[in-house]
Amino acid sequence: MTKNPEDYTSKDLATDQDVRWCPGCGDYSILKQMQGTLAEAGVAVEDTVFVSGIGCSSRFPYYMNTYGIHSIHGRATAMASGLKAARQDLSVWVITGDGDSLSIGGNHLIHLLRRNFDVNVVLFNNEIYGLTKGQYSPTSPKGQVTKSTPMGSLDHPFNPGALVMGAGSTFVARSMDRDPKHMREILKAASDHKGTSFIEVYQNCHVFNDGAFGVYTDKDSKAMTTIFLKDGEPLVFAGEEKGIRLNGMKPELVSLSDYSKEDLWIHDSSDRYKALMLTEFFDDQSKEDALPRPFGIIYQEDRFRYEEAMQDQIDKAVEVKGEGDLDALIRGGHTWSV
Amino acid sequence: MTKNPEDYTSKDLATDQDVRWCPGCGDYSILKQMQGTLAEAGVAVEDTVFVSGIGCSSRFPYYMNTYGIHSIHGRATAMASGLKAARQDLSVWVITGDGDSLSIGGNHLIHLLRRNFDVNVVLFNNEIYGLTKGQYSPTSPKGQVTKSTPMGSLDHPFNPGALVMGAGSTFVARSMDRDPKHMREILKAASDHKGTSFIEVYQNCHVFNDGAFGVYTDKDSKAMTTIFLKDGEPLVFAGEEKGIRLNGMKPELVSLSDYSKEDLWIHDSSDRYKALMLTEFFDDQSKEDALPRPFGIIYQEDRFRYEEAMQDQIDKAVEVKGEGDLDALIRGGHTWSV
Amino acid sequence: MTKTTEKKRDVVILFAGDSGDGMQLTGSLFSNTSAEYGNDISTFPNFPAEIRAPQGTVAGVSGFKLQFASVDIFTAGDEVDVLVSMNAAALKANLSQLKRGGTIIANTSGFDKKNLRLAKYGDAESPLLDDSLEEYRVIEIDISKMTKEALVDSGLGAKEIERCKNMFVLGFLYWMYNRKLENTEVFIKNKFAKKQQIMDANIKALKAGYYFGDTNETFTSRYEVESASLPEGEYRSIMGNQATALGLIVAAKKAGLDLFYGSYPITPASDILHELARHKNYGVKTFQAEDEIAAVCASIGASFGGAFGVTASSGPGIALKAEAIGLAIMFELPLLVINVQRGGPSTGLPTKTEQSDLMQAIYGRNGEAPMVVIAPHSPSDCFDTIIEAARISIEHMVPVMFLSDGYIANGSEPWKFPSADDIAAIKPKWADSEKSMTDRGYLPYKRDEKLVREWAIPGMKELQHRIGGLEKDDETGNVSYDPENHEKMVKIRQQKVDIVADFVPEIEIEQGEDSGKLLVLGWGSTYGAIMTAVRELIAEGKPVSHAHIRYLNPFPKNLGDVLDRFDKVLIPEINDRQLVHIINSKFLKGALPLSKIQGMPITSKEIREKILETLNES
Amino acid sequence: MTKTTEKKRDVVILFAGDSGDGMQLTGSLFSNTSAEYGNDISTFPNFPAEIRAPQGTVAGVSGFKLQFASVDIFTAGDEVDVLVSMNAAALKANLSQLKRGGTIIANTSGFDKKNLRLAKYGDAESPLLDDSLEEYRVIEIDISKMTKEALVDSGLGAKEIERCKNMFVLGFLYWMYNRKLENTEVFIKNKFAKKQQIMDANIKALKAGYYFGDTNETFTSRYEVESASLPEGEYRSIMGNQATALGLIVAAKKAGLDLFYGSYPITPASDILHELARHKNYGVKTFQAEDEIAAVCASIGASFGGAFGVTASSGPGIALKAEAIGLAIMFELPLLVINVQRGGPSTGLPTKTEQSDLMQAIYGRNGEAPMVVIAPHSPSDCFDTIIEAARISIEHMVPVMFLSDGYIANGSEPWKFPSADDIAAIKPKWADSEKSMTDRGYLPYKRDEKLVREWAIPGMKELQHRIGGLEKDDETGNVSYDPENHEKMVKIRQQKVDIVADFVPEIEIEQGEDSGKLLVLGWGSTYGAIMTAVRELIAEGKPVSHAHIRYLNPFPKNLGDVLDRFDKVLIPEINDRQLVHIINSKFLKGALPLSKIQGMPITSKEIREKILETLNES
Ligand SMILES: Cc1ncc(C[n+]2csc(CCOP(=O)(O)OP(=O)(O)O)c2C)c(N)n1
Ligand SMILES: Cc1ncc(C[n+]2csc(CCOP(=O)(O)OP(=O)(O)O)c2C)c(N)n1
Ligand code: SF4
Ligand code: SF4
Ligand SMILES: [Mg+2]
Ligand SMILES: [Mg+2]
Repeated sequence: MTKNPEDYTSKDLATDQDVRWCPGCGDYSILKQMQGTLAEAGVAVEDTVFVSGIGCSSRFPYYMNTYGIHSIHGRATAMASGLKAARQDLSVWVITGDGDSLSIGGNHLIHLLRRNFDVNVVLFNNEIYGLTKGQYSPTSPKGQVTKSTPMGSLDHPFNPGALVMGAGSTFVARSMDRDPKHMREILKAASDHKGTSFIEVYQNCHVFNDGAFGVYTDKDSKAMTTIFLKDGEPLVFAGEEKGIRLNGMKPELVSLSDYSKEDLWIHDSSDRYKALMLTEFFDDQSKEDALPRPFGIIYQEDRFRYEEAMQDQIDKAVEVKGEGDLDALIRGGHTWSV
Repeated sequence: MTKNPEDYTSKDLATDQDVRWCPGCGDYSILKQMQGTLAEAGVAVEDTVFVSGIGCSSRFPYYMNTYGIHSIHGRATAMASGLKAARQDLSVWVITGDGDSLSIGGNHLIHLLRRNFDVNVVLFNNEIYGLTKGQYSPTSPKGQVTKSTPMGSLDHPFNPGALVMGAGSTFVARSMDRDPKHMREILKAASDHKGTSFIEVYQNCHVFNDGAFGVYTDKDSKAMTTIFLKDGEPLVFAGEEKGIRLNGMKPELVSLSDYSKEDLWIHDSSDRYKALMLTEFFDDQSKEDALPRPFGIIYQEDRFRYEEAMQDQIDKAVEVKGEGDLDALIRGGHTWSV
Repeated sequence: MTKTTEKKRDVVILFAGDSGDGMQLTGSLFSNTSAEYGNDISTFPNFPAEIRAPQGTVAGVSGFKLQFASVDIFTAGDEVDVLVSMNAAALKANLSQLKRGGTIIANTSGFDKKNLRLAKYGDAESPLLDDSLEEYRVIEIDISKMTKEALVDSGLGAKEIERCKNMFVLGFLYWMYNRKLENTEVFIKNKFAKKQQIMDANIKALKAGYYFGDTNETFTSRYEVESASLPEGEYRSIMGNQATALGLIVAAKKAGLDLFYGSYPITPASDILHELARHKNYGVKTFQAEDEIAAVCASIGASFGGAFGVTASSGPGIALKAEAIGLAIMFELPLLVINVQRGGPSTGLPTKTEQSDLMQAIYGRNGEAPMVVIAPHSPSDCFDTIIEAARISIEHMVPVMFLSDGYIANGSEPWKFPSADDIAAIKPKWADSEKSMTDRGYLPYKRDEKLVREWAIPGMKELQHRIGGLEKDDETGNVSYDPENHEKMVKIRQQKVDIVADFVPEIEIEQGEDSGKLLVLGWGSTYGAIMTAVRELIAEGKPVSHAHIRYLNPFPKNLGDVLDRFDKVLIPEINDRQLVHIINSKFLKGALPLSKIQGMPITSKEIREKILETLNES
Repeated sequence: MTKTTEKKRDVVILFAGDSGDGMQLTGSLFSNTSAEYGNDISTFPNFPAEIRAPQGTVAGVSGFKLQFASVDIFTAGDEVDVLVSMNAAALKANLSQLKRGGTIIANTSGFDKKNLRLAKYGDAESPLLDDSLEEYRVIEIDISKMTKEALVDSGLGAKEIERCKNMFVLGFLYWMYNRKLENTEVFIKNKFAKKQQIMDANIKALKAGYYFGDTNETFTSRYEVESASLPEGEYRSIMGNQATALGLIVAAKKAGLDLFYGSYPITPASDILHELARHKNYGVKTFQAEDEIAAVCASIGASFGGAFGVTASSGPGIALKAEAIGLAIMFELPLLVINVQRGGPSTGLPTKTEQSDLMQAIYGRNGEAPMVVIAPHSPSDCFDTIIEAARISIEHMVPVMFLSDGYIANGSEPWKFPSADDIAAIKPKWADSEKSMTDRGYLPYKRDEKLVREWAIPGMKELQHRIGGLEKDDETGNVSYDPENHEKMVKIRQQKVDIVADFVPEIEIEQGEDSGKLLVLGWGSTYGAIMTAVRELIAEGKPVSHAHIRYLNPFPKNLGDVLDRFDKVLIPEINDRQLVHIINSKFLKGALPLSKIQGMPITSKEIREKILETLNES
């Protein structure tokens, strides 16, 4: 019996497959929030497609009772582009890891973003290659000791927010596995955004990189290291004790005992310059005076979608030349008889 | 007879191969400036390697009397990474096109930049695929009519400066084929920079995209559309009649009859926020109030080079464990006798 | 002085000049007129590798070869009867192709000092002046000057006038071969509809060339090639890539599917993209991807969504697609991969033709990843063959590789085109929300007797399922690490390909007896040359036959039988014995190779000689 | 009650449990002790596909099989003598491998309701309680409980104590096979040097297991496997990937080159990267690239710079490297490409073994792009073979593909390692600024009689040159579109590969007569199983011989002759007849296949049966 999307519960989004992540893996939480979000989204399960690459995170589609593609390493974004171009009517989600999307799949990601297909990309960033058992990834901090870097990694890591801003992303957000409520909000906003939504989720790999985001997720440190962005609201954190203000072109960490909220930077996700600056809040939190890490919607812009522009051209061609006639096509312009 | 690098003239940098670009192609000018720059750089021709991908621009190495690799489409940056890792002592240049480096080769480019190998990347941007006879490229403006897009291209183009800033580039500059003097300055600065230098050169494809950069290179319009950056100097253009000032977080186009130079934005290529903003000067020049396009060194930063860090680890390993002994290696930790 | 007219059965003309000289256009126009005249024609353009190599050099020479005849022909000809040389380099590059006693039409202003030097002729030694061309008939015309004179009042600048000189040559050749100018005049008028001056100038130059032949005393002989006895019907001229593009559109419509074409430009495949992009009013979606991997993946994504996903490239790009093609084989979805082969390996000879990607097509993937491989044998045959490829891919839910090559892609020939109604419908095996449901839920990998699974696409209620590149459990499609299941699935994927042989025609002998001493077995673009050589030899009473393989994987069911009926099998290929290896492996046959790996088609003469040699040996 | 000790020639133990149960470590420790004891050993780990599949399920079972013997052996054995089952799923997954009458050691607490359900046994029907295990000897021990009891005073938490249960089992097996604990104690002491409590607990659990066997009345029989008569010498235990890594370091040093290893992680090749990264003090440069294409390109770049460029991957990654390998073939530079094969196609069965990338290795590139292909046949043989591969690549200036597989890569065996001095130097053919100069300047593609060009690298004065993927003029290396030159170069690249056959050993018969009824021809990891089967049958007087191909392209020069000396040739492969196809194509031989495509090694039993069947047919 087909259920009405309005009547979905989380369960309707789940499959009968055993979920095979390690106990303690952050992926579970994301799965749960996704199922919850989609249960409320009002889109039929048969009109939804999850596309992933290869990695622990990329197992995700098997657990969603929608259509799904578990593709090859790094290519989910490319595959989703074709799918969306062919089928504007579908709700398309891309699930990917930091290796899948930023290492082997980096190129397809940035091209998807500039083309602005209306798909939602959820990047599970655990700063490690989980599935291949623990090599460093393009987001691993320099010096990280992993199987492939016993003396510490040598790569300056990507700042994913900065990279996708540079690539022309129209929706940039960050969330974390340990904050289900926030994650749900963000997933919802991404699903509502028309154009490519890019969501980076800090996800704990319990086995190979446990605690990589501890400073942001642990109760003790979270207040001081994270700032949750809300449009129209000032950048305050640390239990309203601290804030960020703009001193000319420089963000400045201030105490709310010295400044009032009105003096602070007011978040405006439509302001490109500010968004660029926010993605630069990327300090190592052990640094004195580190700026807190922003979570929430950093940037959002409305720009034409590739698939719509593509359909427009087709419609226009039909309008101008008329619906194509096969015999005319085969004959071409010039014929002769024998 | 081997010549002393100090005694080089441009001719010493040229090969006996016929140069095979179309008459009128902007590539000739870049070649000439490169030969001139290297003649003065004091580096021996045998210690210099040019690496390219595939494209008209990628024919470049054949015309440089250095070592050279004409590789495969999009992979010059990857090839140069290995070469530089293996041979720190060499001066390595990458020559690439907008298709070669931003379409098929996009991923290797951004990874090269974050790793900051000490190589110089010169991107010949002609906003078209030249060698394959005229399809649009990732830098072609939306709506461009080309062989593959008879109704106009649908892709929102990359802003190369923004993309490479987002990827963690440590040297970002822009120049043009029609300004030999400026190009020479920039090539020289790139060659001096330690780390990956990224230089975008606006290059005219005479055959398939003639005049794409006309507004920037033509005498008539150039003054109003271009701004030449110099560290420590204010952003003035239009024959010192106009300038850019910072109004809070927003760049503002002002007339020097209203403002003095002291009020203007002073260029500081070490300021990351300003550089991010400068790369956003990417307006279509037909727009009213378009910001002029910046040329020169937009951003420069000193960051560790991958190949040096790699060598440091080797040196450290030798220091700690001693130079490797083959017999010890083969025996391993645990043996027994029969 | 009366001019004589001599009848000829067939003539091969090679228009050669600098890339800027417009030889491609000149050649096409001559072909069109000849076709219209009822000749059978076959053309072969030969571009320089550079966009515009330095003017006047051998590297910069662009050529267009065409054969037209009063009998049916299959190639653009081996030896050239008339070589048009717009400059010294054009002569130098092509003289070796000219028949003994053939005609050279030389543009004398292209043989000045500068041009001679650029063509690397010895110091100021012009071949027009020494006796090196003794064996040929040389017609010297200062084409540049004549054109200039003709257009002195045209109002055009020197450069524009210079550009009309190809029309002068064309006019002259029309005179030589007794052709009317009409057809070309119409073309010029359409092309320059908005540029009256240029239109007029081109027509004037064309006529000037014609009249020059007509009036000039030196030229005493004209030729006539009568119309061929082609089957009656309506014809058009078609190039291989064009036929491929049209076939794709037709196949998609015949299947009721949207065509999605994901591709990354590469010579010589790009023209398919260009052609398709012009037909958006047929609902065609073309996607120029960021690279070949993205192109094939986007096409797979589109197929998953229920479109007909097609991707194309040439050798290097096909290499990049290999991993994703493997995935499509696991998915068991329709996917058409077009390889317009060019000279390899690596970047190789991008503007030259070769058949050297056959092994790659059949074996070039990791694991046991069999796919259907099919090759057209002439420009117009691309149309039928691509529709066949589409039919197999869609009806059997398998990826198919279509192996064209540069020769076919850029060559053209008259085509007695079909009407759309004559083309059979293609029937996707759609799943159905109700009928496809089983007690065990929906089973995406359940198969029919052809081993074909159903195509369930997003939007179909209740049929949600997930597919991936990991090994799948039979029927459910769930990930399975079960050893026996793996073996079963590997074999099923192989059988799915093998079974296609039950649904395609058996191979037939094209010419010659059904059994005998020697079978010449070809595939792809060698068709014309083999046809020509074998036809001649049969006429001479030699015991030789010809068969041509369109279905390279799986082979036609009767191929082994056919081979067994001949003492010897000779396989001409533009590669290093690739089909020979496969035939020998499958049939333990000891087939003989005729390999030519020069970036050029094998000529019928070469095939003829090899056949004779082989017959003599036995 | 006295305990009896029974002598055994060989024993196969399979340690199986949940991925968290530490079975891999347990197995390795038992192997090391047995090796030290003088047994020949062979091991084969079998990981679950997931990092940590749900506990208690069949998908989560991790196994480690080892054979140890008093004779020399070549595989980890077919049928298992002792199956250690830490839980119900472990039993379920592996019971089919257990010999009739074999022993099951079952951890009873792993057979509780929850575990039975997770293992998908019928409702609460425990195999330990019904009579389904009648045919076997079942030893039930509540290992968890015993361990807990032994460690009650250890000061450790419940979880940590639970983790020691593998040591209890190990101790028990040491008792069963009459082994000393010493070796393992030393290991534990080193491993937990800084965690005294854990060290003590592990040793205690180990001893508890031993004493449990020693004192418990139920266990009356012990077994003894005497030391094998291996050749005298010093031995170590080595895994295939490890041997590969060490061989690379040695080869580079022997050639006087820096080793540059560019790679992207992929199962089962990653461990080579991990191993190499540990040896930076040997000057090894490891580069984890952004993808496989970057990895191979970086390695080519390094080779151009004068380093020894090596890259590795498994099937899907090798597919991605194909285009760049073609370039390296054009460059004629040293490049070693390692493929540690796994189950395919596509992502396939990443943690399982297969030999299905042979065709890809030989044919998987566009154009005529021949390369040398070479395969090791056992873990320790990786060392010799990779050095051979390096030698060919460096001395012949050709890319070489090294085809290992998951079975070899993760398997281990005792290795009578050589001394570094015994390994011959590798001699790069360096160019020289003065000697290499000619009248026509420097000619980078000038060749010697082996067709090898010199290696001129940046920094060498006067030898600047530029190379690319476009076809090259013979000698100068400049871009050339000349048709005949292309054919010449295609043939030279083929001959360069063919000529390697002159510099490698001819193939020898491993066992059996030099001619006769049946030759079993193998390649790669089937070696051990074939050796075992053929040895047995020869002992039984059957007319069968064994030869093993290390050099797959080019084949050893005498291979055709060897094949001709046998009536029949049987080729066992873990793929669908790939070598069979090549052999049949080259030698028109009609070789017989024995294919097993289950992601698992072929067993000697399967080979034995096929041999008997084949002999009976004749
Ligand atoms: C072409 C190819 N290269 C490499 C691999 C091996 N591989 C699988 S997943 C993976 C990286 C996983 O890391 P990430 O994307 O961060 O996902 P995670 O497992 O951390 O969720 C790699 C290297 C592969 N499957 N295919
Ligand atoms: C793998 C592969 N794909 C495609 C091509 C075809 N190709 C060659 S150059 C090129 C693009 C050229 O554009 P660009 O990089 O901008 O260089 P330009 O010619 O404009 O200088 C393409 C698509 C190729 N050679 N190899
Ligand atoms: S390895 Fe890490 S990312 Fe993968 S399932 Fe386990 S905890 Fe999660
Ligand atoms: S096609 Fe364009 S880019 Fe290429 S050589 Fe000609 S003018 Fe230059
Ligand atoms: Mg990850
Ligand atoms: Mg370009």
